Amino acid sequence: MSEAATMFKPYSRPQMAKLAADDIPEGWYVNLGIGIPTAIADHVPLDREVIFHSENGVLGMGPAPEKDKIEPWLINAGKQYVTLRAGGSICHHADSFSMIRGGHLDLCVLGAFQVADNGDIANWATSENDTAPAVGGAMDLAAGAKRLWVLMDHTTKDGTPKLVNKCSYPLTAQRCVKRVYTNLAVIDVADIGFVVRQMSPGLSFEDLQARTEAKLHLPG
Amino acid sequence: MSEAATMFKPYSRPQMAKLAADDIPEGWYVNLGIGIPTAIADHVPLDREVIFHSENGVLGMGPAPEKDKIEPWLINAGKQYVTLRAGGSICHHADSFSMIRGGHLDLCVLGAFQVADNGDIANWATSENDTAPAVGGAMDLAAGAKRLWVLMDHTTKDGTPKLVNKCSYPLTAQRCVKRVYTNLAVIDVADIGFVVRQMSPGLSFEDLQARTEAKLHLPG
Amino acid sequence: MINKIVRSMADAMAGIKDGSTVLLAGFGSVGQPNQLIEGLIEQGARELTVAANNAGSGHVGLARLMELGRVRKIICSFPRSSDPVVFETLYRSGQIELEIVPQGTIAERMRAAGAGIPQFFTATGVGTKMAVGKEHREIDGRTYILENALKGDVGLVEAWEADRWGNLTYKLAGRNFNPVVAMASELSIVQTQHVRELGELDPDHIVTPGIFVDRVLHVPYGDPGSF
Amino acid sequence: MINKIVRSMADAMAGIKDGSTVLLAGFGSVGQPNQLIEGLIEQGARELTVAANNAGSGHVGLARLMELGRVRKIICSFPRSSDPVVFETLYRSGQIELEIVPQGTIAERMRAAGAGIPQFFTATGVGTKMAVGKEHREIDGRTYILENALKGDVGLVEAWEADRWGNLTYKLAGRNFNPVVAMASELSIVQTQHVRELGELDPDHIVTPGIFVDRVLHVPYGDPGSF
Repeated sequence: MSEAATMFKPYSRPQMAKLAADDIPEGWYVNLGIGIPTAIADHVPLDREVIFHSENGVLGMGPAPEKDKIEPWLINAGKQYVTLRAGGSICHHADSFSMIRGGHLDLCVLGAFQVADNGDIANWATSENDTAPAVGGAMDLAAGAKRLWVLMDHTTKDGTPKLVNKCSYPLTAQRCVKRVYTNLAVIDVADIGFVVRQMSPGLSFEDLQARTEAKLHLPG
Repeated sequence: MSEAATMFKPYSRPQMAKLAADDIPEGWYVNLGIGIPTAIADHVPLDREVIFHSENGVLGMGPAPEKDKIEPWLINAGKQYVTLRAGGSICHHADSFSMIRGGHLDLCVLGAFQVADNGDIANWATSENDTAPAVGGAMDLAAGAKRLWVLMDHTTKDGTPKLVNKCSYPLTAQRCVKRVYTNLAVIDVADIGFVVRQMSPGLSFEDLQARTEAKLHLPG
Repeated sequence: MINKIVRSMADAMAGIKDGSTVLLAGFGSVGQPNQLIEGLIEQGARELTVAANNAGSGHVGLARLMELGRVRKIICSFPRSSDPVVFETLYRSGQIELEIVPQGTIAERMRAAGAGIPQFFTATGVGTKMAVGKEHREIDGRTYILENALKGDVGLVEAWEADRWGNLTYKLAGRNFNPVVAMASELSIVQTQHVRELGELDPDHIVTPGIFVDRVLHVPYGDPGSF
Repeated sequence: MINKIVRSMADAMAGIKDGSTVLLAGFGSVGQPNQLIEGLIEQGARELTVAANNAGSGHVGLARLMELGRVRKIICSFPRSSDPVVFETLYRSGQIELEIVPQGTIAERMRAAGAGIPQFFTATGVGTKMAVGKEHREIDGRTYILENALKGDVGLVEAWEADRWGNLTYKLAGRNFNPVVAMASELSIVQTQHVRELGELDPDHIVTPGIFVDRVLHVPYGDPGSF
């Protein structure tokens, strides 16, 4: 890493979530993956109506409940207590996954271990020999939603790039990621590969490329 | 036809319906085809609880409504007004046919043009070149119900047998009829073929055979 | 604010293209979106493929649409009706194509389209004319045939209640094909007897969630007529 | 008189055989038939194949059933949980077989079993380890894999309300896998919070009709616990 690397300010988790949230237009049906993506909902104002879906048959989730107003029969796929907005509805698991697999969700945002510049995503197992990997609904969401965005750190803690030429971890789905929000940049996955839309303050394109295995492109 | 043929008394339509009705035990889920089979329900007393299903998503039908108590939103597959018993429920068409195709109906009773002694049924078209044959739900019911009974006249009006060696009309489904109630007899479809359980008063086995193309067997 | 409720029939029908596949819900005249069918007649799209349980009756609704020469092909389970004169005339003179599909297979093909299942196996129709030319497969000792999803470019739906997010309920046998038509269609257009405030419909009682619905038109026509 | 309501857990569990495939509904502890799982532990059937979304937590319920050596194979989408110690111990020592299935594919496989569809194509899992050894097919330019129906010999279900015909409703996220488990299982056993008189449940609001239900046990345990 170059000297300059110390000069930039990575996006915080809330900033990453806000960046993604600001890109979601009113009226979209959106599934937010377990973990960091869930925080995106906090950055969408209630008067911009975005309809959040959870795999376990909950459509139209609202903000997290206050502690003394928990409805014990209302949880999301991350098994957190949630609320239902006016207009929310309940369905069974097969109907819920019909929404996902039938291409009815405008957007899904997942976390990931790796994203390749052809849009491949690996987010469910860190080894071909993982003893008991847990896939949950990730493969359904990645393959089924109209568009898939990823929210993740740009590299692992030890600096290994997560935006790669080819995923080394087991795939979740092929050629489906459309955009990646990292702590360093917002990057589209286009036909030519990764196209940088925005970088964290103070970061140069060269610095970003140094932290990225796959080739980066500038727009236009 | 022999002389004796004039001596017997065929079952009337209500008698045929009653014979079938008496064979339906409490607790069965039953679909009655459009036409004569519909009348079977009238012969099942309400305190022997049999749950009648209609293809258009109605489960638990009761007796026909009185004229001044018609619910215009409640019809059966024959597009007649029906009632719903306490315990009745509504579902959509795909769920309704899941009940049929998933093998959840204990019984379906259909009318037919022909039944062969291997259990084949032809009940939807009277010619290979029928201009616009109407199959409706018959193929789903015949293939899907746990057991299929047929209620029909023993011969056509001109005396042509309808219990045949091989259906000449286009098939509705293969090898699925388990029993046939005609105006002359009640006949099981067993591994060896047609087995006569009961004949209309005064009819001899030979007379019945004379009106039947396929070979008839006596039980045991 | 999301508002799927449109103010006019013209808005409801906007953009339906020639050559579209249109899925029509309804069984008999119960839960049948009659006013939307009239709207489609008015709208003018041609060369339509229409999937519905029946092939129209008399000279109104679907029959009228066919009579005007706007339907290239009909996919249905039961082309006969109390008065199928229009369909039969067109069919005999070779002016309309017919695909007969068992009723459960139509419903399941629509549901499959909505659920992202392009093809599935079924026992319905095996050994019959319906199986001719279709892939056969023996699975656990029984023979099945392969059927394709039936996707609509446009779906016409009748609901009992709707809200501005497009959540729907149905009344009794008015449910029938409506939920599968809504989920199978790219553009789902609903006529509803009642419009409810958002939040008025119980989340546990909503049958078609708004995710399957694009436009809602308030048509409080009352009870369906006789048959 | 039809009466699917049984009076004891022993009656609810009667006849479950060794080697059965048991479908377990529930997602987290919401809508999970915990008392029926305890009943199954008590009942004693062995060599079970269990399909559920998770592989149990702590040392109770499904985890306890596994710990007692009664489960030969588990089919699930997410074997991890807050405390998956029992499953992980058994799995690492080769004492339990695991089939990982994407969550939507499990749900759809159960629904297919209930709907008479032995096999269907799906895009979920294409290009992943889930697709290894499965039939692939390109349909309209996209690749799909073939999945099989997942039928239960026994299904364990939790309902909010039930009547003596076995009609069920669910409460909010307690619905989850329950309706598909009920329709996919040869013997569907339900624990219900509330028993209603026949006719008390609105025909338009019944989610699982009694045709998919065999036995109902009244277990009014209250709200699900924390996770």
